[in-house]
Amino acid sequence: MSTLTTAIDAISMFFFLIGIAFVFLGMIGLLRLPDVYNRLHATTKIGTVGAFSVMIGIVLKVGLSAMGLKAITVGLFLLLTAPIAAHMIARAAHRHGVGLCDESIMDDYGKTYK
Amino acid sequence: MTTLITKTVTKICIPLIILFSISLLLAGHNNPGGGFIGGVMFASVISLTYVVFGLKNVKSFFNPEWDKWFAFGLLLASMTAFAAIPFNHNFFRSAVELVHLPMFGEIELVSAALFDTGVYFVVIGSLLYIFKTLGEEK
Amino acid sequence: MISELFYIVLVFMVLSMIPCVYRVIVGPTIPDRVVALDAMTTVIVVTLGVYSFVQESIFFLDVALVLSIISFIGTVTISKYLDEGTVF
Amino acid sequence: MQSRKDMDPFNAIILAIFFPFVAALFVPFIEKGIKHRIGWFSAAIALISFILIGQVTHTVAEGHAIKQSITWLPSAGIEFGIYADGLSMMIGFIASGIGFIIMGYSNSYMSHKEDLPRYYKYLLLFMGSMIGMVFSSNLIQLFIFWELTSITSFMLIGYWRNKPASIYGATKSLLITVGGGLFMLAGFILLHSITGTFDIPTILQNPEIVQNLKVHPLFLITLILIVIGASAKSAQGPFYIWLPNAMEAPTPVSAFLHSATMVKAGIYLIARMHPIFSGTDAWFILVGGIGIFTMLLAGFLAFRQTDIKAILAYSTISQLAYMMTMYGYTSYHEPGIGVAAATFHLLNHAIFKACLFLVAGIVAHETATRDIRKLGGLRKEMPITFIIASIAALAMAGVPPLNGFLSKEMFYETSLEMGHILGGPFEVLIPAIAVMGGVFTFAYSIKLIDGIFLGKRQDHHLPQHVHEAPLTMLIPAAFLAVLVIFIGISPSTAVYYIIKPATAGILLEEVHLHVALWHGFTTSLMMTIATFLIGIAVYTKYDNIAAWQNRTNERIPWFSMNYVYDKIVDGAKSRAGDFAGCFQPGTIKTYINAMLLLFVILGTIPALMVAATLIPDNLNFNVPAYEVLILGLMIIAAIASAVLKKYLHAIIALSAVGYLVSLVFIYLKAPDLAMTQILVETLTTIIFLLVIVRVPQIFREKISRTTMAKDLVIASAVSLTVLILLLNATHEIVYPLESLSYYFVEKSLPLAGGHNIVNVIIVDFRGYDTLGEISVLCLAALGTYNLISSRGDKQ
Amino acid sequence: MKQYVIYSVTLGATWCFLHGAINLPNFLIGLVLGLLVIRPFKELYDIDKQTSYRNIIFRIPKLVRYFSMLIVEIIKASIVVAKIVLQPKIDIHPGIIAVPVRTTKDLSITAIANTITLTPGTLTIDVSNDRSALYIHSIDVSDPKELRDSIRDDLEEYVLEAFE
Amino acid sequence: MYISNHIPIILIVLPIVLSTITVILRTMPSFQKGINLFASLILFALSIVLLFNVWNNGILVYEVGEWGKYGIILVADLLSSGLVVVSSLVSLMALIYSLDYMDSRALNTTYYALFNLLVAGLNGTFLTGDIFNMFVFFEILLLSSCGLVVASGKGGFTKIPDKMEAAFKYLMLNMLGSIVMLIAIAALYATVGTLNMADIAVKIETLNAAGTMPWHIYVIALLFIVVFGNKAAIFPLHYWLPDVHPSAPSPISAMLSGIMIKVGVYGILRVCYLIFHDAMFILQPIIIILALLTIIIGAISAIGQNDVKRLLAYSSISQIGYVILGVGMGTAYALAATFVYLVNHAVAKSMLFLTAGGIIHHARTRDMRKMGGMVKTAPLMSGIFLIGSMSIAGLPPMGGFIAKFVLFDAGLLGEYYIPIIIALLFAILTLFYMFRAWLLMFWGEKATDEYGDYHTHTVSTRMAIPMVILAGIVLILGIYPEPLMALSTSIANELLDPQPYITAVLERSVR
Amino acid sequence: MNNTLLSITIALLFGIGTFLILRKDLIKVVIGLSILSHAVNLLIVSTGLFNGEKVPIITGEHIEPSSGTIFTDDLANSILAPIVPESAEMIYVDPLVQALVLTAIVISLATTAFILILIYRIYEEYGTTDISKLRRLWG
Ligand code: NA
Ligand code: NA
Repeated sequence: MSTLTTAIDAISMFFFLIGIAFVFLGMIGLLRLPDVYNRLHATTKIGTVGAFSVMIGIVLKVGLSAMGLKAITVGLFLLLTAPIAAHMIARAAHRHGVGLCDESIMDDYGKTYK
Repeated sequence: MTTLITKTVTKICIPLIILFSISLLLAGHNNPGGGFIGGVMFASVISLTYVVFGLKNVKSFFNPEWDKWFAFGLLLASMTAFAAIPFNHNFFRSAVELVHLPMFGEIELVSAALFDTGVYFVVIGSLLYIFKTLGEEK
Repeated sequence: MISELFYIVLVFMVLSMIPCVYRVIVGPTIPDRVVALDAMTTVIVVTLGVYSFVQESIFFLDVALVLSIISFIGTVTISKYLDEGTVF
Repeated sequence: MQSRKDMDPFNAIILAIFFPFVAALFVPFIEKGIKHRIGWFSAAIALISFILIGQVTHTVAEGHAIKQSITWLPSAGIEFGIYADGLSMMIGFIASGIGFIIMGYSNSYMSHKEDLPRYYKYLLLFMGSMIGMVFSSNLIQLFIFWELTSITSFMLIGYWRNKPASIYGATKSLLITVGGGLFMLAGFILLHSITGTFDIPTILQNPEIVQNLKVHPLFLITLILIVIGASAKSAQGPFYIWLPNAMEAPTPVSAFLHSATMVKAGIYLIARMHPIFSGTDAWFILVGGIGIFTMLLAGFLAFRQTDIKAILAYSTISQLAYMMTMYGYTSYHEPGIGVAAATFHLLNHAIFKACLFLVAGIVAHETATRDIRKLGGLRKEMPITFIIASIAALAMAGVPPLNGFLSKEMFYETSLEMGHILGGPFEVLIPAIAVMGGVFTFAYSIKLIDGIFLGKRQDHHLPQHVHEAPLTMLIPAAFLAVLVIFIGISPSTAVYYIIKPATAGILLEEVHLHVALWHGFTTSLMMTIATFLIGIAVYTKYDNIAAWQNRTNERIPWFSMNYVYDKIVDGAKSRAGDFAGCFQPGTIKTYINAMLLLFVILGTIPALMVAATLIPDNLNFNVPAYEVLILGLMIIAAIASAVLKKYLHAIIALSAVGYLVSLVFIYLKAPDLAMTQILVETLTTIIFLLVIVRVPQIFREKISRTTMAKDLVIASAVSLTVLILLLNATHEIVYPLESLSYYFVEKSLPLAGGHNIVNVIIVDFRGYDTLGEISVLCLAALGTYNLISSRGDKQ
Repeated sequence: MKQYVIYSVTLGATWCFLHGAINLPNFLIGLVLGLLVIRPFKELYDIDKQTSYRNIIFRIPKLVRYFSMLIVEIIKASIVVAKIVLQPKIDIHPGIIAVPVRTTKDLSITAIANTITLTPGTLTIDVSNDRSALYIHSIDVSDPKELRDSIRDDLEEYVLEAFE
Repeated sequence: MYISNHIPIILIVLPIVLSTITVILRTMPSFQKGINLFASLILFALSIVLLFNVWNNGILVYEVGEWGKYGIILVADLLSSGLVVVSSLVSLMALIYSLDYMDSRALNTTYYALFNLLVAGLNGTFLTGDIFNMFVFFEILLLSSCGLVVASGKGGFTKIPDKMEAAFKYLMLNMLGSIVMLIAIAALYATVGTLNMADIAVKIETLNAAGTMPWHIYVIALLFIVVFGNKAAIFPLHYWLPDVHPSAPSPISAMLSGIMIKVGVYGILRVCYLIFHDAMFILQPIIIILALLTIIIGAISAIGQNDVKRLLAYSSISQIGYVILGVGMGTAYALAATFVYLVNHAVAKSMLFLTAGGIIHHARTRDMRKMGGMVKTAPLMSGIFLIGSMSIAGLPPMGGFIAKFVLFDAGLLGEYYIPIIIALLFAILTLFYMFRAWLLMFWGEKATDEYGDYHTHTVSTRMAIPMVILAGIVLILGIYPEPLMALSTSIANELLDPQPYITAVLERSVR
Repeated sequence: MNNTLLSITIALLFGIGTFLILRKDLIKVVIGLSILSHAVNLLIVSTGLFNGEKVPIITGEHIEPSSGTIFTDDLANSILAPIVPESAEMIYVDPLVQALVLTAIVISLATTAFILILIYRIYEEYGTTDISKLRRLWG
C-alpha cells in the first residue's frame, strides 16, 4: 500500500519535473529559434506538453478528486486550444508579411496567397 | 474571416466555456470565482464568437439586447438586496437557508448568490454592449 | 524538502519567464510578441499547476483554467486583428 | 413717552418702510388698471410714509430715541430693529417728503410712452430702502438697505437701458457704491468683532465699549473701511467720479437720489458713527481731510462742466463735502455747532438742490437740451422757473436770507473754531479753505442762473419760443423754493423740530442751538462778505478757468480718477482674458503636472517636519531570487510599454505587465484577484484593439531632451513620495487581529454561509460596494452609447 | 434529435469535470444547462444532422487509439524540438509546404490540422480555400515528399478512423 | 416609523432601480418622464423627512447588511442629510428643466438612467460612513457625469469636439484623483486596520492620545486634500472645471456646479473634522492658502470670459474658494458660514446655469458679446439672472449676501484678517464680472445678427418653473435666513464635536 | 512576498505610469493610466496583512469561533473592537484588501473602457491622437 503510494508519488513527481523541464526548454526555444514560425514550434509543442505533464502529475497525486478533474480539464483544454492559437498566430504572421527566416528553403503558402 | 479550423474549435469551446462561466458563478461563494469572473468569462466567449464568426454573422442568429441584460442585472442585484426590507431587516441583510432536496441532498441557498447573479448579468450586459457598440462602428 | 524544491521550481518558472518578456519587448515582429505573450500564459498556467501541486490546493487550478481559456481568446483576437485589421 | 394720538412708533416706522416695498411689488400688477395715474399712486405712497414718520415726531422731538426690534437672525446675533432718533427722522422726512414731490413731478415729466411701472417700482423701492436704512437699529440691517439703495440707484441710472452712456453710468455707480459698501461691511464686521455687537444703540449707549474701541489696534482700519463706504456712497474723495455719470438717469431721479437722498446716506453714516469714532486724530484727518479735498476739488472741477446736470452733480459733491468737513472738524472741540451746521446744511441742501434739479428738468423738458453753452435768456419765456431757480441757486451760493446762508454761516464759524483749536498756520488756513469752497460755490451758482436765464440763447437749433412748464412741474419746484425762503427767514421751526433732535441724536445729548438770520457782525459774516466779493471776481474769469482746465486735461489725461477708472475697467477684461489664457492654457499636461506637483508637495510637507524617521528602520532586503526576478521583469515590461513606440507593441507589453501582476497576486495568495486581473487584462486588450483598429497611429511624439528630463524628475518625485508613504504605512501595519479582517474570517462561514471569504466580502459584508461597482459598469456602457451617438449631432 | 442527446451527454460530462465531481445530480444539471446554452447557438451546430449512436459508441476505441498515438507523438515532438533548442548552433531547414488532405469534413480537417501542429516539427498555417490541402510549416522540409507521406500515412489514417 | 428608518438607503437605491427601469422601458418615453418626475419628487420629500428626523432625533445610522462597522454603515447626520436635501432639490429642478431642454434622442435613451445614477451617486457619497464606499460612489459620480456631459441639449450649442475634450480632461484628472484616493485609503487601512470613518477617527485619536501617532498620518490627511480638492476644484486642481461645466448640457451644468463640486467640500469637512482633527494644525494653513488662491484665480479668470457658461464656471471656482476658506478657518461660526455659503451657492449657481441654458437657446450663441438688449425679449430670464448675479456677488437681499456676511463675520471674529481682506477684494471682482455679464446680455442693443434674430420662444413653462422656484429660494434665503443659519450652526457644532457621530456609529451590537 | 521589495516595485510602477501619463499620445496616456492602476492595486494588496499564510478560502466545513472575541465597540470602557484573545491566530492572508482590489480592478476596467472609447471619438473629431491638439478649450 505504502509502496504503491510512494511509487505513484514518485511518478507524479517525475511528470511534474518533466513538465517543468519541458516548459523551460520551450522558453529557451522561444529565445533561440530564428523566426516566429520556429518559435511557435517550441512554445506550442513543448510548452503544451510541459503544462500537460504537470497536470498529469497532479492527477496522479490527487486522483480523480475535484482537483484531479480540474487538472484534466486544464490539460485537455490546452491540448485543444494551443494548436489553434499557434495556427492563428502563424497564419496572421504570414499574411501580415512576416517572412521566413533565412534558413528556410521553401514557401508553398506564400506562392499561393500573395 | 478566420479559418475553418478555428471555427470548428470555437464551436466546441462555446458551450464548454459558457458552462464554465456558470460554474464559476455558482461556485463563487465557496471557491474562486463569482459573478464578475463568471460574467467576464461569458462575455469573453461571446466576444470570441464575434471574433471568429464575425459580428454580423453572429448577429444574424444571436442578437440579444445587451443593455437590457445589464439593466436587468442591476435591477436583480438591487432588488435582492432590497428584499430584506419587507422581512423587517435592513437593506442587504443576507439569508442563508439549508434546503434538503431529494437527489441533491443538502443544498445551501444563499441570497447573496442571487445578488451575484445580478452582478453576472451586469458584467455580461455592459461588456458586450460596449463590444457590440464599438464593433458595429464601421 | 518540498519547500526547497518548490523554491527551485519557482526560480525555474521565473527563468522561463525571461525569454517571454524578452520576446514581448524585443519582438522583432508583432507575431513574435504575440507568441511570447501566449507562452507567458503557458508559463503562468504551469506555475499555477506547481502551486496547486505543492499546496494541494484546487483554487489555483481554477485560475489556470480561466487563464488558459482567456489567453486562447486573447490570442485569437490579436491574431485576427493582425490578419484582417479588424476585431469583430 | 409717546403722545396718545400717535400710533405705536415701531409699527409706524415699520409700515413707513414696508408700504413702498409692498407698493413696488404691486406696481406691475396694478399697472393695467391705473394706467398713467401710477405716478399719483406712488406719490400717495410716499405721502403715507411721510405721515407715518410724522407719527413719531413728537416722541423724538422730546428727546426720546425709539428703539425696538424683532428677532431675525439670532444665530448671528442680529435682530431686525428700528432705531428712530432725530437724525433718522430728518432723513426719513427728506426721503419721503422729497419722494412725494418728485413722484408728483415725474407724473408730468416722464412721457407716457416710457416704461412707467418700472420707473415707479424702482423709485418706490429706493424710497423704502432709504427709509429702512436710516431707521435701522443695527449695522447689518443698515447695510442691507444701504446696498438696496445702491442697486435701485443702479437700475434708475440705467433706466434707459439700451443707451451706452446709461449703462456706463450705471455700472460705474454700481461698482463704486456697492464695492465701497463691501468695504463698509468689512468695517461693520470689524466693529462687531471689536465691540461684540452689531446693534447701533448698544454701542452708542455704552461708553466703555466706545472707549475700548478707540484703543483697539484695529480701530484705524475699521474707521478707514467705514469711511471708504461712506465716501463711495456720498461721492467723496476719489470716489466722486460716479456721480457725474449718474446724471444719465431721468432728471427727477437725479433730483431725488443723486442730490437729495441717496448720496446723503454716506453723510448719514458719518453722522451715525460720529459719537463712536470721533474724538480721535484719525477721525479728523480722514473725514475732515476727505471733506476738504473733495470740497475744493469738486467746486473747482465744476467750472469745466457744460451740462446743467453735470454742474449740479459737481456742486452736489462739493456741498456734501461741506458736511463731511464739518463732521470731521468736530472731532475734538465742543461739537455742537459744527454738527448742527452739517446737519442743517444737509437739510438745506436737500431742499435747494432738489429744487435746482427740478428746474434743470423743466429746462431740459422744454428746450430739449441741458447744454449751458446753448442755453440763455430764458428768463422772459419762463419767468416763474427763473425766479424759482434764482432762489435755489442763491441759497446754494449762501446769500441771505435764504436757508443756505444760515448753514454756510455756521460752517464758517466751525472752521474758525477749528482753526483756533489747531492754532499756528491753521488758524488762517482752515477758514481760508472754507472761504475758497464758498467762492467756488458762489461762482457756479451764479453760472447756473447766468447761463440758463440771463443773456441770449447761443444755439439757433433750439426752439425760439419756449413755454413755461406745466403747473404740475412748477408746483413741486415752487414749493421747495418757498421752503428755502421759509427756513431762511424763520429757521426756528425747522431747528426745533428737525435740527435740534437730529443733532441730539448724533451727539447723544441735548444741545442748545440758536439759529437766526442776524447774529451780529461776526467774523463769519465777514467771511461771507469776502466770499461774495471774491466770488464775483472769480466769476468774471469763469470761462478762462474752464478753458484752462480743459487744456490741462488734454495735456495730462491720466491725472484724473475717471481715467484711472476707465483704464482699470476697460483693461480688466483683456488683462483677465490674458491671465485666464495663461493660467488655463488648455494643454492637459499642465493640469496633470499641477496635480502631481501638489501631490508631491503635500506628500513631502510632513516629511520635512519629521525628516529623522523618513524611512523606517526595519526594511527587509532578504528576498528570494524569484521574487526579485518576477518584480524586475514586471518593471522591465512596464518600461517597455512606456518606451515602445508602436501602439500594438506597447499594448502587448502592457498585457505582459498585467499577466505578471496576476502572477504576483498568485504569490500574494489571492486567486480571485489573479483571475480577475487576468480576465480584465484580456478585456482591456480587446478594447484597446477595438479602438486602435479605428485610431491609426499617425501621430508620433518626439520627446525633447528637456521634456524628458522634466518628466523624469516629476515621475521620480511621485515615485519617491509613494515609496516613502508606502514604506511607512506598511511598516506600521496593525496586527491582523485588530483589523476588520478577523471578523470576516470568523463570521464568513457561520453567518454568510460562504467558504470563499473574499467572495463573501464582495457579495455580502461589503456587497453594497459591489452594487456601486456594477453601477459603474452600467455607467460605462450607458456612457459609451452617449459617446458614440453624439457623432450624429455634428452640424 | 439524436445530436441533441449526444451534445447533452457530452455537456453533462463536461459540467462534471468543471464542477469537480462526477455524480448524477451534477450530470443532470450540466445536461440541462448545456441544452440551454447551445440553444441560442444552434445555427452553429448541425442539430438536424443524421447520426447513429452505434457509430459513435464503436468509434470510442478508435478515439482512444488516436489519443494514445497523439500523446506519444507529442512527446516525440517535444523531444525533437528540445534537441534542436539545445543545439549549440541551431541548424535547421524550415519551410512551408502544402500537404493534400482527403477529407472535407470540418471536424476531420480540424483534427488533422491540430494533430499536425502538435506533432514533431510541424505546424498548420492554413487550409487551402478548396479544403483540399493544408499548408504546413515544418522545421525540416529538406525532404518534402517524405513529410507529406508521413502525414498521410501516420496521422491522417488515425484521424479519419476516429472522426469519420 | 418603519419606512422612515430606511430612508437613507431608499435615497440611494430608488434612483438606481429607476435607472434600470428606464433602460428596460426605453420605448416608453412619456411613461419615463412621468415616473422620473414622480420619483424625483418622492426623493425630495424623503430627503426633507430625513433631515427632520435627524434634526429631531439625532444622527441616524443605517447598517447596510446589518454587519455593523464590519460592513458598510450609512450615517445621516445634519451635514449629510442637509446636503442630501440640497442635492435632491437641485436634481429635481434640473430634471424638470431637462424635460424640455434635453434633446429628445438623448432623453429617450440614456439620459434618465445616467441622471438617476448621478443622483444615487450624490446621495450615496453624502450618506456613506465608509471611506472606501465613498471611493466607489465617487466613481459612480465620475462616470455618470462624464456620460451626461457628452449628452446633447436641444439645438446643440456646444460643439461635439468641445464636449469630447472636456470629458477627456475631466475623466483623466479625476482618474488620477481616484488613484490618489486609493493610495490614501490603503495607507490608512494599513495603519489603523479599518475603513469605517468613525472607527478610523477613534483609532487615530487613540494613537494620538498614546503619543504613538505615526507621522505618515499627516501625509494621508494631506493626500485627502488632493482627492477632495480635485472634486471641489480648488487650486491647483481646478483645471477641469472651466472646461467641463460649460460643455455639459445646462441642467447637468447646474448639477455639476450646484452640487457635484460640493461633494469635494463635504469630503474635506468629513476628513478634516471627523478623522484628522488632530492634524488640523497642518491642514488649516494649507487649506486656507489653497482657498485664497482658488478665489483669486477663479475671479480673475471669470472677468476675462465671453462665454456665459464659462464665466459661470470660473465663478464656481472662485465661490468654492470661499466655501473652502470657511472650512479652513474652522471655528464653529466659520463652519456654519461654510454651510450657509455652500447652500446659497448651490441654489444660485444651479439657477444661473439653468437660466444660461435658456439664454443660450434664446440667443443661439454662448458668446455674450453677441447678445444684448435681451431684457426686452426675455424679461423673466433677465430678472432671474439678475437675482442670481446679485446672490453670487453677495448683494442683499439675496441669500448670497447672508453667506458672504457670515463668512466674513466668522473670519474676522476668528482673526483671519488677511484672508478676509483678500476675500473681500475679490468679492468686488465678483460683483464686477457678474454684472458685466448681466449688462452685456440684457442691456444695450443686440450686438450682431450673425445668429439671426432672437429665438421667438424664450423658455417653456417647464423650463421656467425650476428657475422661478430657485429664484424664490434665493430670495427667501436672503430675507429669512435664520432656519438655514440655525441648521448650519448645528452642523458646525456637530462637526466640531464628532463624539456623537462616533458613538452613534460604533456603539451598536454586532452580529 | 517581500514587503520592501514590493514597495519599491510599486513605487517604480508609479514612476513609469506617471511618465506615461505625461506623454502626448492619447493611447500612451491610457497605457500609463493602466500601469498606474496596476500599481495602485498592488499597493492596496501590499497594505494587507502578511502574517497569514493561507489563501483566504475556508477549506474545512466548520470554523471554530474563538472564545472571548469582542466585536462590539464599547467606547465608555475603551474597548475598540475587534479584540481577539492572544491565543487566536490569523491563518489567512487579509481577505479585505483583496475584496477592495477586486472592486478597484472592475472600476478601473469600466473607466478605462470609457476613456478608450472617448479617445476613439476624440480621434474622429480632432483627426489626431496628439494630446496637445486638444486645446479648443482654454482661457
Ligand atoms: Na495558449
Ligand atoms: Na492589456
